Amino acid sequence: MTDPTRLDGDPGEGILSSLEHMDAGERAEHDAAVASSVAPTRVSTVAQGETLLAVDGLTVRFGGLTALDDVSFDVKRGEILGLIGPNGAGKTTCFNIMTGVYRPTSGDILLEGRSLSRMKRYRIIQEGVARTFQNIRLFGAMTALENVVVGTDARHRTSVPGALLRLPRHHREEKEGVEKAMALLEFVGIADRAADKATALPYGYQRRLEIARALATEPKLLCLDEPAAGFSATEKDALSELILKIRDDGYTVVIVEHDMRVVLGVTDRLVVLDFGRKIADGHPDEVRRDPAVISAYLGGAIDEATPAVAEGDA
Amino acid sequence: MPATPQAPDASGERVIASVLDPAVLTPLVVHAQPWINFDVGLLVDRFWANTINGLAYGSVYALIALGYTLVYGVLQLINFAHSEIFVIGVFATYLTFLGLGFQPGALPNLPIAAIILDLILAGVVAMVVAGLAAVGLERVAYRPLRRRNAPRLAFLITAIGASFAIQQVIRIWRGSNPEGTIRLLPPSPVFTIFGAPITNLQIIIILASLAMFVVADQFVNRSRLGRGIRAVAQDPATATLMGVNRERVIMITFAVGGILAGAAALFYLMTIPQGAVYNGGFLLGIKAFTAAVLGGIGNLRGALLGGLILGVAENYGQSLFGGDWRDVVAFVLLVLVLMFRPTGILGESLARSRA
Amino acid sequence: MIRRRLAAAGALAAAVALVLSGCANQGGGQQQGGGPAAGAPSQPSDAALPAGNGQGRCAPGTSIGYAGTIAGQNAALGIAIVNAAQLAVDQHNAANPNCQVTLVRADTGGTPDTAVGPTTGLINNPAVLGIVGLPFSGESRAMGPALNAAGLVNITPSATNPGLTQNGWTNFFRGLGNDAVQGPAVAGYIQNRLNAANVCVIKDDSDYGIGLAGTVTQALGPRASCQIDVKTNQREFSAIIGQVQQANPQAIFYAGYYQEAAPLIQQLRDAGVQTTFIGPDGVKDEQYVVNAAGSADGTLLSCPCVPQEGFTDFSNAYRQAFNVPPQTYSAESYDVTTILLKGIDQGAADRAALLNYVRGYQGQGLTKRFQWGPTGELTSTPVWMYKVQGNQIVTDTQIG
Amino acid sequence: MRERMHTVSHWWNAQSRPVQWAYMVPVVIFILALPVINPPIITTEPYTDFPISLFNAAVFALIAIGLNVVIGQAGLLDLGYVGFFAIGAYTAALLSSPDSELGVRYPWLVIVPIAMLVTMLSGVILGTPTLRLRGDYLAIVTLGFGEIVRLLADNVDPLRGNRGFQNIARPGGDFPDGTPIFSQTDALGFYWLAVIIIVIVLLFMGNLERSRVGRAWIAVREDEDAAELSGVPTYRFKIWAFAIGAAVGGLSGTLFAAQVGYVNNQRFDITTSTLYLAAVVLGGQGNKVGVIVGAFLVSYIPDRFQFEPTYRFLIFGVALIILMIFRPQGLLGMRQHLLAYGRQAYQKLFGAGAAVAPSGLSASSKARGDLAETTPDDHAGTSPRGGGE
Repeated sequence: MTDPTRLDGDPGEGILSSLEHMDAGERAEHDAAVASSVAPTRVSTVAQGETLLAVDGLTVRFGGLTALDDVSFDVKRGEILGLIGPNGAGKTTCFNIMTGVYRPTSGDILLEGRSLSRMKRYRIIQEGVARTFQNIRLFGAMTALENVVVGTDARHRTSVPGALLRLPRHHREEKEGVEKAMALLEFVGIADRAADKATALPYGYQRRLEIARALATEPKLLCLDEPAAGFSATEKDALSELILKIRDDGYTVVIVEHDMRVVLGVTDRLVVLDFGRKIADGHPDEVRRDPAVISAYLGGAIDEATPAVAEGDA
Repeated sequence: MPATPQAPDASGERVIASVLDPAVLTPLVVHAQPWINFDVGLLVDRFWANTINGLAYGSVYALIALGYTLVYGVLQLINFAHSEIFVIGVFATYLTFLGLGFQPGALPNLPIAAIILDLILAGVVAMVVAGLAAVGLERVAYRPLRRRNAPRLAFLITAIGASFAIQQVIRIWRGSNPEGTIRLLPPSPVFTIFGAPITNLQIIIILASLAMFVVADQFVNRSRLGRGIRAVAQDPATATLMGVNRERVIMITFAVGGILAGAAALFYLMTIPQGAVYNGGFLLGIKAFTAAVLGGIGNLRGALLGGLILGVAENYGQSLFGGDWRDVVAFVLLVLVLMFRPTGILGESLARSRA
Repeated sequence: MIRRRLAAAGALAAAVALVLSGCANQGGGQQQGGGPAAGAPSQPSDAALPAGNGQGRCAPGTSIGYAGTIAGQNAALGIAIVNAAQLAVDQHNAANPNCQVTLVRADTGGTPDTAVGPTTGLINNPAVLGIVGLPFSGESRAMGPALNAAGLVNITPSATNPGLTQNGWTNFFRGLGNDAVQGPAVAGYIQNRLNAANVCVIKDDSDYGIGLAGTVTQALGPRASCQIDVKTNQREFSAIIGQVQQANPQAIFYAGYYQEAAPLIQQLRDAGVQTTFIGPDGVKDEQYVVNAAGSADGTLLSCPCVPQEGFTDFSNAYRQAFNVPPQTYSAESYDVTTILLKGIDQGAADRAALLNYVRGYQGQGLTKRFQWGPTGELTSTPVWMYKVQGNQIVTDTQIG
Repeated sequence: MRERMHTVSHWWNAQSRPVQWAYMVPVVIFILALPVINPPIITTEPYTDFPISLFNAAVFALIAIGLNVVIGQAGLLDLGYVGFFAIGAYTAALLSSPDSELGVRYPWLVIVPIAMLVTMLSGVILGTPTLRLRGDYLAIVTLGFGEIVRLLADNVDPLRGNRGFQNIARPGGDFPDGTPIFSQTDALGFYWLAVIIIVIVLLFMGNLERSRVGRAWIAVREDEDAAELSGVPTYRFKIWAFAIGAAVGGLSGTLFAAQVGYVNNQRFDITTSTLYLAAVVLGGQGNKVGVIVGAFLVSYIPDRFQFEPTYRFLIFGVALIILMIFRPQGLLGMRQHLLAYGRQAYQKLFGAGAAVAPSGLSASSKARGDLAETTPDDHAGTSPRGGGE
């Protein structure tokens, strides 16, 4: 079967309608084709299961407040790592450092051995760390498809003169980008609203669209910031399924999430932060039983009311 | 170049010092040698006189800048027509002078108490008229847009339209020549600081402006209405939920801005009695807006500081480079300050000004 | 409730102010008018007036145009000109039942780019036989080639840049002396009569100010020891005053207009600078005296124009028609409009004829004797010095 | 009214691009013929020359197209755009006027690329330090830049201040009857040239819009942080927006200078800058056709009321307020196509018959998984701005 998302040829009745008439086998074949066309193509210097991202002695201070205090952990290629902790523990700060929103006071972050902490933000994304946002931040005036194509542009090289004069590279990349974006929309399950403005999408679609946009940059590491926030139980299950599907497609995922069902359902390993310090790191089942973690979460219930200084997004 | 003498206003002066730093200016000056003066001697000689004059003139900038900053704080709107509110204030002052029987060209021969009373009366009329005009402007040009949830730039365009309209109405009504000069109080030196004479006018204007500023600052920070203003500035949605009447707050904000512009109008006309002309607000408005941004727009104290710094810096710049570089100095100063402090010198918002 | 009361009080105050101001304004106006100062030459008895002999005949619809600013920036100067032109046309039409001339107004906005459309409108209007304008040198430069190509006679009542007559235009005439005439005369006066060895030349950024300051500075040579620049619309001069105080000159020449000169002289005098202050025709205006509010006394004013205080008929008629006294260049505009009207009255029925008429014109006007050389400059331009005395502009002496 | 406009835009979007272009041809021909037809009521004559008025409107439109890149697409509030226009005009003056100290007389066609390059460079020079500023701070800095450019023209001797430059080069060529095509008083040639330039610039702008460049600009406008964290080099693309906007401003400056034949320091003030802004916002920022309509109105209204000079700017000011109150989103709403292969992609997804207008209305009634029912047809061409910011 040909790749379903190629633009060439007669559109006919369209992909979405033709899906209707497929039997289960054809459907599985179609889905596999979609999955393979969104799988990462970048060569990684790191083998499966080896350290992809190393967080090394990370310390962040805002004025007198220490948001992260000498935090170190690794992310292995191909795993789903959960980053958890009570409110104000420094999870989002950690994400913000990983994606260059803040700069660390000391310590470093290394992706495949290369330091990210001095890199410009967009360079970090191009290097391979993509993220979604706790409070959804889509480009409201763009369609869903266009939003995802913006993600693919991170890997494109068309220059401004090239776009102005429509040089061959522009055509090639435009085509590739759109094809990839269509596949991604199908992959995350929102292709039916591809032509809608992002702001017009239902909430769940917007979350999935953010994931599709992040995946479009072909990340070596995908960071999901509370992707299940505001979801119903069914939606959470569907999301867990999607996260696993993403990992199975060859991506490495770090997830910050409060919902323990999602966390325990998908992660291979957990890192627990409390008051900016790492208090546990290991398999979810071990971590659950860790007394330090239990006491942190009990305390966390009390701390719920304290302002989460470091949790803000930008 | 001799060291810039130490000035009391530390934070402000530091900025000026960096602007006047020869290392910053040398390339510019060397390059521009044929067209630009560089008279350090004059700058030093006139330092104190320039400072005093600059503070007095800067007070007028500051009072107008407060209007920009208040409206900006509450609505995130550059009220481009604010300069026209100021002009309305100038004409209100002038017409009150005429109404009180003063004649253009002649110097009044009245006891000082009567003159001060007349000035206060004119100031009150100007403040009331400008305040009402500001509220009227808000009703006509902004409120309909707010009702329609217009994008921010739409407000800018109605502001420009209103600015044109007000200017033209004044021109058609009063003609395009400046009004004949009415001067109630000629300046006379009262004492000197480091050889720089300080006139009665300058003392009145600086003190009265500071008083106006303190009143406005206290109003915004201490009164119940002021709390409403700050609440709306911080978070309009929550403020509305908490029972703050947003429309009323906006109206009051415009009124306060207009009243301050009215006071500025009186002080301006006292300093520059030839200033009553239909397009006289344009440059002042731009400068005042610049001052507001310089200090940190949305911040009352920033507006005051920005106005004073701009007034002083313009005078230094004029002495240093020549009169035709005055406005260039103002804008270059702005660019330089924003380069190093991207949200102005004080850089807070109205909402957090007392945090 | 409070709001309503406040609004009412405000409206009342505004209304009172309005009524009072209306009265006061009229009062002020009459007072300013005054009579001619003693010793001023009276209106030339042989001055050409727009009414003519009442025997003018012309085709219905015959028009002359005014091209210049009416509503844009610097509109004041344009309005002083267009009003005087309108007055001349109205007087002409009242006296000549068989020749009703229309004044077509084209608002150029005073800037070169906005001048193109309206002026071209005049050029393309075949009824327009001649043009009064354009007031500013910039727009005159921009439109000169087109007006010349159209053969449309064009008399400017106010553009004084010497370069305008050096473009080879055959249709361009200047209704007043240019800067090159006035500058040396003023310099001579400063040198010989005032014996000032040390002169500050202050100029604004207008074409007029720059040109005039240039000729004066050149003629003064090393005596022009300090040069100071101000901006159009500037009203605050404290830093300028500092420069003057440091230079400590024996005379100050200001090249610019009265709008800036009035606050400048006031602030100079306030600061205790009592140096002799000399201004050009752009400053020689009743408004200068009024706006300087007492500080103008003793100011010397040069002008390439015959003393004007005696033109009471013109001044009164102007004041009656427009409620303000005539201003800078009003009289020049009145004179040049009169010349165009005379040409039409005497049978010039197309552009070429009117152009020819103006080219050969010789005659006395209110402001001076009009006769043009081949380039369009007046053949003789007397320069007079005036001075402000007791809040009146009085004639001092002829200086060139 | 609104409904009808949406039907029209829906129909329009359903047409293929070549068909759209085919429809555009007669429109462009009509626009070109306008000064020749000289329609009554619309004409500004006899008070001001109609072709010149149209030429000025066309220059205004070109400026608005350039400014739209900066404001409408990249969302950067530029209040000093007139500075670029001035730099373009002065470059033309310096390179071709006999008054210039450079002493060269280049033909207009040589001047145009040089002027565009110079303005582009000045856009980069202005943008490099300032584009790190956000929102209104950028606005005031650009306003300052515009003023600085004007004041330099005032103060720097070789730029001749108010005296200005005469006899600036025009393009050559004669009509069959021997009169020059490009002259000051017969603006027909210049008007046609301006319209053709607008069409070409629009084509290029369309190319940019449907590329990563256009998407980067819109992304910056919508959410700058999110854009950067999605891999958009925001700063670089903002500078590009400034540079490209500036180049178009410079191009219009040369066109203006050539037609008037004279440049001095008047007309490059803040008021002019705000009028440019008014053109963009009035027409509908982010909509290329919209800004052209806006520019036409802003330039045309004062000309049309030339017969009443005393009141024309009052009328203009009141008209601005009224138009803005009744169409706060601009006369035509924001509208953009950001994908070079968007049409094909949407058709591939939804079938050959699908219209491909990006839509804004949420089809909330539709079940989320209901693939078969959901084609963009159902809700295409609705509210242009989506659900808000």
